Amino acid sequence: MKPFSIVTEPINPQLYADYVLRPEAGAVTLFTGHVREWTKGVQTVFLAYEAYVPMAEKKLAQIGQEIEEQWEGTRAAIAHRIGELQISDIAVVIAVSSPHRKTAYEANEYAIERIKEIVPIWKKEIWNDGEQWIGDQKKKPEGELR
Amino acid sequence: MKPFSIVTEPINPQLYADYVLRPEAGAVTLFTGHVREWTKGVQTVFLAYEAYVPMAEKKLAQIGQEIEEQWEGTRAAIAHRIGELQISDIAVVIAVSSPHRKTAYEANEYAIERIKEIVPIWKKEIWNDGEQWIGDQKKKPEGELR
Amino acid sequence: MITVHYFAGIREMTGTHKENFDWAGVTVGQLKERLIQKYPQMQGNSLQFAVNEEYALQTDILSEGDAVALIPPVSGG
Amino acid sequence: MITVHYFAGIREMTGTHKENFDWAGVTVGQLKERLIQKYPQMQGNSLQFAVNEEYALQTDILSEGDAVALIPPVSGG
Repeated sequence: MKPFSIVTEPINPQLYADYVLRPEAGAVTLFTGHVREWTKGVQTVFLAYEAYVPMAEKKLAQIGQEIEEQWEGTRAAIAHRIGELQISDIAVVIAVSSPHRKTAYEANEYAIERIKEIVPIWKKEIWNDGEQWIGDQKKKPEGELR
Repeated sequence: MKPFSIVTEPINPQLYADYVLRPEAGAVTLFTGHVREWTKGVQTVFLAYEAYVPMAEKKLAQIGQEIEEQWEGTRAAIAHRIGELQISDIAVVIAVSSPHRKTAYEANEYAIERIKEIVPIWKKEIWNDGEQWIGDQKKKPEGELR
Repeated sequence: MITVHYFAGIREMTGTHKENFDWAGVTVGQLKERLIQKYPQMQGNSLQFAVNEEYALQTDILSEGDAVALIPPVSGG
Repeated sequence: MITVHYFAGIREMTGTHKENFDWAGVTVGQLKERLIQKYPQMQGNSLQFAVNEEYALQTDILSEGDAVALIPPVSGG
């Protein structure tokens, strides 16, 4: 199993929890991000995720390294699924083990925030009456490149 | 499956994650607390957990209710295992689903803190050269009942 | 008759999981004093009490048929 | 020859996943200007650039064989 991977098949989160477990670990946090049916009153029919796969896997591994450096004794594993996902499907799984529970929560939340910052993955929401790449929402109104 | 239970068999965390998942859920956090081999330089051989089972299950359900009242749209499930547990065995599982990820982390961490405060479960650590009920550590030096 | 349940270190100290006492009408605080008379080693242990599976106050009065539990500091998780 | 990769809304705008250009020696910023000349609709999109799978500065100079990627705001998770 690749501990930092972009996958196209359904994610089995237990594999990632098992990967990070060690005799020194007192706590494992497992986060799964799911396709939600309703967002701000709009019904999602399905999502489509796209990634720049080799760079995305590098960035996931970088996040894992950041975690292991920042919180001693932790181990992390992360996977993100791409392609078409239905309601309740797992889009992302983050597993973190740690000797102590507080760290396991903190490091796990750090991972999802970093994924949303630096990992080249894009989400398109498909509704009954349209679709949108979610990054578009951040389009600058001034019409200028960043 | 009982969503708030004291169990004597190995815990399958996925059952609890599945229980809390709903179409409105964008995030599921799953915490597992494991028997750790080393604590402050002392090697644990195994742990023994004991509970006041009917009251413990009521208190787990109370924590679940506190969570659902405090964080809108969440659903929780918690199980704690009792009996003899070996290194890396799961002692406790907490699953929380929420529309949004921040809430799922917060509510999950709240649950483990509350378990350690109010749920009548006791842990005995067994080492190669002795054993101790962990609550004993908090024995008041003044020799007075609380 | 009320039933008193013991757990963890307290259970090992008393050597039993539970005992029955004919103490209906006494308060939780009085029950505590009577138990310490019977088990002097119980003195000095931090303890809470539950009556019918809910945490109780020292001033709560016990009724016939109540289930009392001595709750040493919990250590689950 | 350098290869330029497109993703998400930018891919849909250009109608292709990637293109090759004979632009070795130019900076990332210059590449951006040339792409906007070719695709005027690209103007106004918030974009970062990656060179060989690592985020790049506008002043980085492209070399023969480099893989450039246009990175619109990411939305994983």
